[in-house]
Amino acid sequence: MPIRTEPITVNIGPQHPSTHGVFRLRVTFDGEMIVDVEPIFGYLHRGTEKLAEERNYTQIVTLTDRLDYVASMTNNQAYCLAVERLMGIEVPIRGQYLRVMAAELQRIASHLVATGFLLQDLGALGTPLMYCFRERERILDLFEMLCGARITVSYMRPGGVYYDAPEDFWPALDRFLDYMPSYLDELEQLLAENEIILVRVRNVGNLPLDRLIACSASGPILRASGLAWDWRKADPYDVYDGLEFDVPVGTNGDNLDRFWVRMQEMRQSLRIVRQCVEQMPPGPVRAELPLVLRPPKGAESYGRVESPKGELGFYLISDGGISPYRCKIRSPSLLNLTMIKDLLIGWKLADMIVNLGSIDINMGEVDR
Amino acid sequence: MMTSFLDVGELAQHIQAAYPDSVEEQTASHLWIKPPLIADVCRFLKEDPELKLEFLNSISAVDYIDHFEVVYLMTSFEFNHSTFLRTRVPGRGEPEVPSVIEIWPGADYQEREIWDLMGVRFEGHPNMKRILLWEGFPGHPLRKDFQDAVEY
Amino acid sequence: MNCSIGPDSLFHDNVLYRHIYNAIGEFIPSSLCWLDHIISGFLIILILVNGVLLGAALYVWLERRVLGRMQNRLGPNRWGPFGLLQPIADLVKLLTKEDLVPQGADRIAFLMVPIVVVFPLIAGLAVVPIARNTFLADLNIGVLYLVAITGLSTLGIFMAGWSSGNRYAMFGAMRGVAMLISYEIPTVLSMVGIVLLAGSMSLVDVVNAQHLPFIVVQPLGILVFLLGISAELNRTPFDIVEAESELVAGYHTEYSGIKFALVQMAEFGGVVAASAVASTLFLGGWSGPFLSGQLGALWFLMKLGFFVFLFIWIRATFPRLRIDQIMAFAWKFLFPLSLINIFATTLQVYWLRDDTGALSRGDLGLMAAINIPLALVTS
Amino acid sequence: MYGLGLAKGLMITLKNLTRKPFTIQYPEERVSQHPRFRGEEFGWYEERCTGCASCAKYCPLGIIKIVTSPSGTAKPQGDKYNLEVFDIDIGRCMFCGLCVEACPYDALFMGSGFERGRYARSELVIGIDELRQAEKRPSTWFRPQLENAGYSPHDGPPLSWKEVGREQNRWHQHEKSGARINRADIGEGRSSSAES
Repeated sequence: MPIRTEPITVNIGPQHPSTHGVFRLRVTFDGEMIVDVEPIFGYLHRGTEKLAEERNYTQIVTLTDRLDYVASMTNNQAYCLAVERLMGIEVPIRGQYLRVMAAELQRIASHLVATGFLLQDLGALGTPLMYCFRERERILDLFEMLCGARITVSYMRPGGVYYDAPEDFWPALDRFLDYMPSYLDELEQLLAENEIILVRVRNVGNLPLDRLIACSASGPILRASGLAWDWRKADPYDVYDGLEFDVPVGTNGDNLDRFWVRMQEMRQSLRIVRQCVEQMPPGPVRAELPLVLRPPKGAESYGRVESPKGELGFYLISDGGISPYRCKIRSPSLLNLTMIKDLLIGWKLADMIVNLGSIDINMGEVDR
Repeated sequence: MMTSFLDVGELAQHIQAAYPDSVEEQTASHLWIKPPLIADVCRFLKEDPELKLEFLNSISAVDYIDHFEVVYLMTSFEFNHSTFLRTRVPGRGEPEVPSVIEIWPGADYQEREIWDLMGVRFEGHPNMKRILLWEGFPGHPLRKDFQDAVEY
Repeated sequence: MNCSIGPDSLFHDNVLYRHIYNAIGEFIPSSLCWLDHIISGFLIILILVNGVLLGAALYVWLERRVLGRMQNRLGPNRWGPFGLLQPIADLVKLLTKEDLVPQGADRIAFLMVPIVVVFPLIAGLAVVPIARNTFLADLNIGVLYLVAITGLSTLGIFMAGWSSGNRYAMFGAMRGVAMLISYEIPTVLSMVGIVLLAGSMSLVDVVNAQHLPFIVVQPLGILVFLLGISAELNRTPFDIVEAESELVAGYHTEYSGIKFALVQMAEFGGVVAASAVASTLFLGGWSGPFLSGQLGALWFLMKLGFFVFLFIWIRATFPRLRIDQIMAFAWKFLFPLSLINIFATTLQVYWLRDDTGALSRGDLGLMAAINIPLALVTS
Repeated sequence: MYGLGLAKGLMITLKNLTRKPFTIQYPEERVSQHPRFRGEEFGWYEERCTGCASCAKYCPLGIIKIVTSPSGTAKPQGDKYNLEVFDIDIGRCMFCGLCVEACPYDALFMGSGFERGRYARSELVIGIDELRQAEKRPSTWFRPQLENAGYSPHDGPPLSWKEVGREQNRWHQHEKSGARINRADIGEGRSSSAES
């Protein structure tokens, strides 16, 4: 005789150790099994799009810092690309290289956070997280050298970057580049062969590719499911055209693949940074532009980058004034969350946390 | 290899062939589809073997005071091309556009967000409620005539 | 009424008790020797309770320091030398906190939980010998007593989860009951091998029987015991009962103030207790070269420290398993392993024991030679 | 053999146990602060400031409040305006540094401090007197001349207004020689911004 059971609804979040920000999930459980999920967000909604309509084009750079606050550089880059396309600005080559270099360092930092938190969600009590944060700290130190801030960098400007890197930045970067691969090896050693981690992530949270494409998912989760689609390759911006790097692709689209893709992308990013350092020509870093930009009336542009989370796009429409008429932000985290029901329903509570961690959302970007 | 944008003239002809009288207006760079047909045209673009625009990058809405414009950006992975598709919805009330959620489930949150912030309804969306703001929030903040509350 | 602790007295072997009894006896007339017994008993309990508390406090400090260093942090280092007074500061903080009882809670059960979880821990430690003839109580059913009394903590966990009126706590409690009962079985079975070897359930006899540490004679036993006991203590990789990233704090989500302190103490004290039991059962407790007699307590502490470090080390490194994997691990891996262990040990003891039932060092060595390859093959 | 991966993990943590901790014990030790660090207590050089309020206009949050009044002194000397209020509400400041970028006269610099915990938000407003009296340890953010001089805000001495100028500008030479800034030297167009 089957036992009569009742589903139980649990509110996970907005304050919960592993919802990655103020994210709330109303989950219905049947025992440990998830039968229904309803995501609720908006707790961090700051109205960035509305604020952007009241700021001038340079001031908006400071707003973009706060979207995905673990990857401010790529946010800056996406926005600056959109403004440059809006006005037809040509960025000096050195400026482009500096932007790519900073963005790739930021990608490493962001992936370190993603990996660390994935393992934290697995229950590893902070040890891998601490190691990841230790390395991220070195990157943030580099950013502080570069632009005086660690998280909310505001480094890039429409037309380039705000200023060239200081002289002592280059030796510090070299030291970092020499050191980082050995650390990645260590991290892989700690994690990639650990049987407990493998049984927890292998074949858990599989996402089929066709569903991902239909759901507008992008970034590492798309690549983990087997599609080698990277906007840096498909639609090269800045100097990515002249740089060599591979796009790591997974096969199963499970948590292990997503984790593996991020690990490989960190190595590729290191490769890109190294190439940037070697190829960087001298010259100006910022196009000669007035302080207050006025794009032509009716112009519109879509600037996008491959941010650590996926395709980050800014859709700008100008009305000829000093601030955009409309600034739409296509945030990868929000669109990747569309998958949430496929990702969570049918798995256990413990897997739910890991699956959620593996798509690496950032609430600053989801709610904007 | 850059992502190329489809030529608007050719695209318009292509669409006209399948859905005559669906194009409202076209300029050198812009293409407007009549609002009631937008979902059908989107489905056509997604399934057409020559275009295969299977990936919906984003949906955004713009408030032009006398009308709203809903802008779709879609990409084909196979041919690496994308296109913008626009539709104009007149009126200041709660204008309606057919939802594309059946075609791209990824439109779900974006359509809800547009309803929340811009006040454009999407017909056929199963869960058309506010997403970022709370139920009962007065007005739609991204509209140009939205008045800020005096004090928060 | 004979009050002196003579050779045939129940307490004769217990040096600790005898010393206390004799010291108090100086001030009490011999006609009131029953009073002497009562006071000595109370003092023994006082030593036990405070020893456990102190051990738990020290353990908390050690765990935080070692975890910190393993994560390239420092851990608490501000209050006192090397931060040694940190647990006291924590305790003061928790004592001064508001003592909350949630509205939906079952008040009586909720308030009883800290007592229920702390009691088995303290009572269980009573039978562990600290040095030669130094123990708080020598029960001839020591091992059985330990198993019985520590099984009680499951009740505490379930009471906490049920009475909190919190769904996270409920989840933790349900997981806890399922897991702890499953792991009780291999843990107990792994102790059976020890009992077979020692021929006695008394922990004092177990130590005396270890001419060779039982860890080499019972490699499977220690494996099963350590895994089982870390599951029962809710340590990683089996800490699904608390599962910080999933269930906030599991069964003690709603506990605050001094109640939280007691629940935590039971948990951390549990590790000390488990290490004490493990070092007694498998590493020979106080016995060891160089140090003899009462100084054997140093050996005991060192072995205890080894196990404590092992627990912390594992906690720092491993993530957590999922509930179904944990259950499968218990039933499909640990349970058969413990049965193999008992079977092999039984046969060996049957063939090797002498007329008195005792086993010599040579016999144990032979058994080790058989059992270590067996463990490598089966595990 | 099952468990080798686990053993590897254990070895990594053991290796890290012997490493030096990464933590920095803040009040006793400090992280080496980079010269471009954007911090609080802005370096404001009154001698340079014309009260043009470019910084206030450029601030994305509008937290700089400037009130000026006609000074009544002779125009040729350039003292057209008296600054009465120069408030920076750093309780809302996000240290983006755009105000510094906007200042046409190099009168405003980012500071290098970061220890301004207060009990009330009102205490976080830096007023004109505080800006005047503050020890000026300007950050080199957007001020290449400081960087070229190898100046470090953290351990360098406080700088006076004569030492922080732009080398390439002609009027800076005047400044150095002790003369008051002659507006005519600065170039056309600049003085118009002072009037707005």
